[in-house]
Amino acid sequence: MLRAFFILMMRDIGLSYKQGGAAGLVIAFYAVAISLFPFGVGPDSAILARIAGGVLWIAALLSALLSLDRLFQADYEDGTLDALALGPLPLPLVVLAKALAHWLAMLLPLVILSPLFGLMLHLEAQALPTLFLALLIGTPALSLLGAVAAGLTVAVRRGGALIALLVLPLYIPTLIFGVGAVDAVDGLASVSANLNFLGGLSLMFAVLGPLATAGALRLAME
Amino acid sequence: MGHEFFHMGGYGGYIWAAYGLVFLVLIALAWLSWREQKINGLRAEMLKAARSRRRSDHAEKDRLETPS
Amino acid sequence: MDPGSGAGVTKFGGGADKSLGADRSIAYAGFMTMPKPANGAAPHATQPFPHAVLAGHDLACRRGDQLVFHGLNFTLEPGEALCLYGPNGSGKTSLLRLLAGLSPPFSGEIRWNGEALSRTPALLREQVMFAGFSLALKEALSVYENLQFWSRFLGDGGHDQKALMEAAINRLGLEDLLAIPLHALSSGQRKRVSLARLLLAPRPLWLLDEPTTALDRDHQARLIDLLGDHLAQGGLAVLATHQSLDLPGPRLDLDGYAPAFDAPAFQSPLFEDG
Amino acid sequence: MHWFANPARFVRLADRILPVAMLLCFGLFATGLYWALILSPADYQQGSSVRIMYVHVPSAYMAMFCYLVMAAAGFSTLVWRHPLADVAGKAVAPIGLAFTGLALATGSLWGKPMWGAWWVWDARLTSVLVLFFLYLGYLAIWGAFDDRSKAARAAAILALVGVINLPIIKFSVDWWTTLHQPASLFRADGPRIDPSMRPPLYLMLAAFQTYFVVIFLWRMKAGLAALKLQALGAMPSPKQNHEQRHDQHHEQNLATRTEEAL
Repeated sequence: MLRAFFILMMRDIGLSYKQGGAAGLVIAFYAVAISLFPFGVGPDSAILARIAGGVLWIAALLSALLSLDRLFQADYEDGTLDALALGPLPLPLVVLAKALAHWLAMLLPLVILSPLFGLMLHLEAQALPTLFLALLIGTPALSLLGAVAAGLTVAVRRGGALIALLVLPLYIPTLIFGVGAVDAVDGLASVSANLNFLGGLSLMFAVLGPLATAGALRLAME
Repeated sequence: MGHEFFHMGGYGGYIWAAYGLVFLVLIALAWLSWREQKINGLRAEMLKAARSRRRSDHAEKDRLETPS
Repeated sequence: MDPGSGAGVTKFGGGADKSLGADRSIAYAGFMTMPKPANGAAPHATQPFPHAVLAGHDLACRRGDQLVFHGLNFTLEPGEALCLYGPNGSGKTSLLRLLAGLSPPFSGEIRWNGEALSRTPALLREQVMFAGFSLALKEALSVYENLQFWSRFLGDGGHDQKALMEAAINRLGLEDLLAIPLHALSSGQRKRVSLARLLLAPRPLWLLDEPTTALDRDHQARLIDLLGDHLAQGGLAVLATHQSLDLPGPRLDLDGYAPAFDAPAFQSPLFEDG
Repeated sequence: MHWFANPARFVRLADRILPVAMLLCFGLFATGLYWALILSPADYQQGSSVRIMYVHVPSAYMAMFCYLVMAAAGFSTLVWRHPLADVAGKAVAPIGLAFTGLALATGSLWGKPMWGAWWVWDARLTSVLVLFFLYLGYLAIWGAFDDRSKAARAAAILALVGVINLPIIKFSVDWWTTLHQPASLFRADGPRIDPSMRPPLYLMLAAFQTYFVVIFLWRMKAGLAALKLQALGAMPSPKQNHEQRHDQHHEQNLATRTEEAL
């Protein structure tokens, strides 16, 4: 069982770096989206430093959103989803494997690059480790919750736009605690409280997300 | 009393805007819902009546065709 | 490429030696040399499947608001293949999906060894191999990578997993296509790769949706041969097809089960006017 | 729940409840409005603009109430696969959306005179804003599927995921507002409600509640009739001969003509 989980996850990671996959595009989008803000807000480093946490998190949210609609759609269209549902792995675990593959392939690179972009936005140096840690703990929730919306819209024509409407309101707690952790570095609030909430959210969605997504996929395969 | 009622201590504009909007929306929603259930109800009755009438026609037709 | 030493189309394969060109070791672009199987016969040919009966009682299927068929009954014994015939849209694919447990029947019951599928949805999960119209293969991957994924995903990691895959490649004559990415293959070749998936893990019930389409005469013969072997081992198969396949087992024309105007199955309790 | 199960029985029950509920609704609105607009004193601090509270608080309350009803309908759709629950989910969503919109509008109309801003990022108002997006998502899912029973179950899944997240969103928004507004203008539990203001507020709440019952029952009847219509209308089958198909067609335009007549 665990073997099948790991094999499916590795296949998905491999696929997202193949020419059809979008991993490279998502990372490029993250970079471009972040560098747009200075043009909009102005190059003044004081302003940029203040909003850096928010910019980095919102860019991560949008990057996750970008890659969600192909999460199940590709497998649904070429019949792989039916075969996976009849495989040794129960459907919620198939969903968990694919969501983790999405996180590893698409979001982990962003987390690793984020300190670099933090510097670009004049984020003060001692906030960078917290930024990295917050993104590391918080972004799995983006994949796991995003999988629910992807599952719901898999059988829907042009479901991509619908995913944003379904999932962004649900991303708000992750965004608040994520940016809260980065902003809390200046001592006003406690960093660890925010990080605990972030971790709690990711763990909760790791359990609830796949159950809801499995239900949605079963619906689509009916 | 009338003048004060509408003036509402200077906030009349906001108060009446709020109450007006609320009741406008509530009444619109009520009318739409009432109309929808009326129409659907009528159409369902119509369809059911027509269907049972036609089924009885079939029964009638079958009875006539069978050689007595 | 010689079609192998199998003598023409044998209906009842019996576990006889089916070494289709097994003696040739496969050099595959220097990437990997597949070992020659020791006894030449496909390894899974030896262990017969446990006895299992598939039955459908008064099955009805709904697509959108339309009833596709209703009042359908059948029983399938081990070693038999149920061939489904009927015009397009008569519900052949829908019935296959019902049997695979992918979608629930509108009414009626599917029993596997007497046990109802609706009560334990996962009952058939490791018993079924479903080859639907879409082939469950990834265009970006090569034939070998596709088969390797399914072999390792479906298999239990045992030592015979490698041999099963090698036998599958032999039976469908894919030796020379292994390195080619799927998008470069013809639909016939892709169909053969999808059919090779059936052999990657021993599963008693095969559900095949028009398996013979896009196959040339030679490979259709191989498919019949393959099915014969599977049935000979006590396996079961349900095929949706337009060709009359010479396989043991019942035939079912779905056109006879389309609902009349006031199909009883449709009068769900929802509308009795209490 | 089972006795309730048969739609025809539900419609008969609804027809018995409706007149009583409508009467009650008018009565409550009449007394509530009279009390709220005339009898109750202006707040010494906010002046008369506090009267907007008598419509703002009930709207916000009903917005949340409708979402909980939607989640309950979703739960029974998924667990008991009940057609009545599908119709209920679809019936209550527009009502909830309307109440959420009203809560936001009245909140803004209340904020402007008191704090000079049309929109205040206060904890409760922000939560209602997020609730508004959740409703939009729910209705968008209903619109996205053409098969009715799939749409109902997909929407049910979304409603359940939403209702689980609601307290988390509420908590995170409160956390976020207290963080950025140490002295919250709009205290978390709302402006101090003077005892003399309670009766009209409760009356207005009751009025909104009975209004909900009336509209919900109407929309349920409409939904059930639509379901029956679809089932009766969708009876043609390949076996049907030409003559039956002609009748079918005749009935269809008979029905549409009645719709114009209304």
